Amino acid sequence: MLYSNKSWFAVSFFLLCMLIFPLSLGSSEGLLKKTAVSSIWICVLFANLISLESLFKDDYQSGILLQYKINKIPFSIIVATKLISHWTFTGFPIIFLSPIFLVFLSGSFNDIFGLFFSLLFGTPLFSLIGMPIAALTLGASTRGPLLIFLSIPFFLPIIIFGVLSVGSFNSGTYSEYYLLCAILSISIVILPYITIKILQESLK
Amino acid sequence: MSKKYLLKVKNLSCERNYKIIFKKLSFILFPGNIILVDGENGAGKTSLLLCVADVLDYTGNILVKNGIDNLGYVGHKNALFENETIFDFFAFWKNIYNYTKNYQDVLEYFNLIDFIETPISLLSFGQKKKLSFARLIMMNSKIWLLDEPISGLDEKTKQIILKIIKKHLSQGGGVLATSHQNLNYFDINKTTRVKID
Amino acid sequence: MLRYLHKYANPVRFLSIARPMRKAMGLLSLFIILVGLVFALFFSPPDYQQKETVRIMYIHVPAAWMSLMIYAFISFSSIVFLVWKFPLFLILAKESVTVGVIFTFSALFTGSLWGKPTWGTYWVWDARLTSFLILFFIYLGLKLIKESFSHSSKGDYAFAYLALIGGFNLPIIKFSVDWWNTLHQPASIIRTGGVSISNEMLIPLFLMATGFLFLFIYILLVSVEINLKKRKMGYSKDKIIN
Amino acid sequence: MTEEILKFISMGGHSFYIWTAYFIPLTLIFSLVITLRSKLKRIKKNETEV
Repeated sequence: MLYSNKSWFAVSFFLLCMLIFPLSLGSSEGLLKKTAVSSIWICVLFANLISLESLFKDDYQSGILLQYKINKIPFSIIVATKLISHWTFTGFPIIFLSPIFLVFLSGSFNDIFGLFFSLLFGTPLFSLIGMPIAALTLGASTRGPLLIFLSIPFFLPIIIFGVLSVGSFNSGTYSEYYLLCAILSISIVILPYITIKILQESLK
Repeated sequence: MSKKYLLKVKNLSCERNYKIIFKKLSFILFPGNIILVDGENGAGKTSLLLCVADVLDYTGNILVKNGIDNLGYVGHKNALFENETIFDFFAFWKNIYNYTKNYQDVLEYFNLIDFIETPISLLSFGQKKKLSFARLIMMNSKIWLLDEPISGLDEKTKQIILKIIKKHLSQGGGVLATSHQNLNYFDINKTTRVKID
Repeated sequence: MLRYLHKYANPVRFLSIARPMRKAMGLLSLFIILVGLVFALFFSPPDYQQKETVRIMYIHVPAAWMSLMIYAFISFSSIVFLVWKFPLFLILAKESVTVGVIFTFSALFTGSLWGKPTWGTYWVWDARLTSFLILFFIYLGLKLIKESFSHSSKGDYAFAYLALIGGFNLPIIKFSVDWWNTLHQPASIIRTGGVSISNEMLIPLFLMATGFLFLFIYILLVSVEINLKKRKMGYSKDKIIN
Repeated sequence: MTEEILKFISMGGHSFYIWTAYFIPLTLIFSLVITLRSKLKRIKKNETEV
C-alpha cells in the first residue's frame, strides 16, 4: 500500500545490469571469475539508485505526506514502513538472486556464502543511507541526477567493505563483516531519525 | 467572548523562505461558523492554513478546543495514491481514521459508486476532489481547513461540496476556507472574513 | 556563551565587524602569499630525493589542508544552524563551498602533477588521492544541492543536513579507503614516506598555509557581504540582483 | 644573468609540472576573488542608487 507497484522495477533492473558485464568484459572465464563479486555489487548499487528516486516522490508530490503530517500520523511509522518495504523489494530479492548470478558470471562457488552474508549486511545499509538523501532532494529541480550524484559517495564505503568481505570470508577472517555490522548498527539508530527531521522540513 | 470556541488564533505571524508572509492575524472560529480567508494570489492563504495545521513554523497562539486532536484538510493537491482504486482508497483511510460505519453511503452521496474499481488516475478533477471530501467525512473532525474547495469545479460538483460544508456547519463544526472567488453561499451572520495583505 | 553568539550571529552586526576585518584579511593574505611564493620558489632548497618537484608541495599541502578544514567548517556551521537556527551560519557554510571546491581541485591537480615526475604516472589509486577524489565529489554534491533549490528555505535545510551527514561519513570513507588500499596496494609503487622536512622547507609551507587561510577568510567575508546585501535588497525592492 | 633566469625557469627539467602546479590553482582562486570583488562593487553601486 505504501509502496507503488513499480517496486519490482528495481529487481528487474538488477537482472538487466547483469547482462552488461559479460558483454563488455568479454566472455573469457578467467576475467569474469575475478570480477563476478564486484559486478554483483555494482548491480546492487544500480538497483538501489534506480529505486531511490521513487522512494518518497509520489507521497511528496501528491500531498499525501502533508496529509499524514496534518493528521498527526507519526513520521517514524512512515519512515520505518518505507525502509522495510524498500529493503524487501530491492535488497531482499537480490540477496537470494545473487548466488544464481554467481553461476551466470562464472564466479567460484566458494564465494556463495561470503556473498550472501555481505549482501545481507550491505543491502539494508544501502536502503538506510539512501533514505535521508532521497528525502533531502524532495522539491529540488532536476531531482533524479542530483540524487544519483549525491548518493554514490555515501555508498562507496559499503561497496568497498562488501566486496572485500567476500574475499576475507574464504580466508577465515571476518573483519569486514564486523565493520559492516558496526556501520549498520550505527546507521539504523541515526539515519531514520535524520530522515524524519528532513521529511518534516521538506513540507515547510 | 465566553462562548465556546473551536479555534482561537491570536497574533499569528508566519515567516516562510525568510519573508514575512503575514503579521499579527487574530480571529476566532465558533461552532457552526465559517471563516473565509481573502487575499490575492501568493498572499499566504495556504500558509495560514498550514500554520493552523501546525506544519509551518509560526509565532503567536493557536488554541484548539480541548478534545479536538485532528484537523481535516483538503488542499490543492488531492493527496491520493494515483495507481490505486477507490476501493483501496477507502480501505486504507478507513483504517487510519478508525471509521467503523459503512462507507457505501458516502460513495453514494458523491456519485462514486460506479467507479469503485476504477484507478484514481483515471478519475476527473471533480471526482478526485470529491474523494478528498469523502476522506474528510470519514475523518469526522470538528474543524475543516479547506484550501480553495470549489475552484475549478463544475456547477453540480460545486453544489454537492457546498451541501457537505453546510451540513458540517449545521452539526456544529467549523470551517476555515480560502478562496479567491466570493463564497456567498453561507449565512452572513455566521461568516467571518479575514483579509491577508 | 549563547547570548554572546546571538549578538554576533545577527547579520547586520556581523557586517559592521566584517567590513574592516575583510580589508585587513585581503591585504594580509596577499602579502603573505607573495612572501610565501618567493620563499617557495627561490629560497627553499631542492629536496635531495625529489629535486625541484618538492616545490609543488608548497601549493599541494596547504590546499589539501584547506579543503579538509573548510569541510570541517561547513559541517560545524551546518550543525550550529540546525541546532540554534542562526541563519548567518548557514550563509557562512553555503558560501564556503565554492572555495572548498577550488582548493580540493587544486590539491588533486597538483598532486597528480607531482605524481608524474615522482611516481611516473599522473594518477595512482592510493588512499590519499582516492579519498580526496571522493571529497571532491562530495563538495560538488554540496554545490549542486545549493543551486538546485532556488531561493527557498527548503534548500537551506537540505544543504545543512547533507553537510551534516557528509561530515559524519567522511571519516568512514577515509577509513574504508585506507582499508581498501592496504589490501589492494600495487607493489610497484613505493611511497616516499617519512621525508624529514628541513626548516627551510617548513617556512614556505607555513607561509602558504596561513596565506591560504587568510585568503579563505577574506573570500568568505566578501561573499557573505554580497549574500546579505542581496537579501536586504530582496526584502526591500522585491527583486533579486545577480 | 639570462642563463641564471633560464636555469631557474627550467627547474631542473621539471618546469612544466612545477609551473602549471603553481599557475592553475592560483589563477582559479584569484579569479574567484576578482569575480567576487566585482560582484560586491556592482551591488554597492546598485545600493547607492536605491
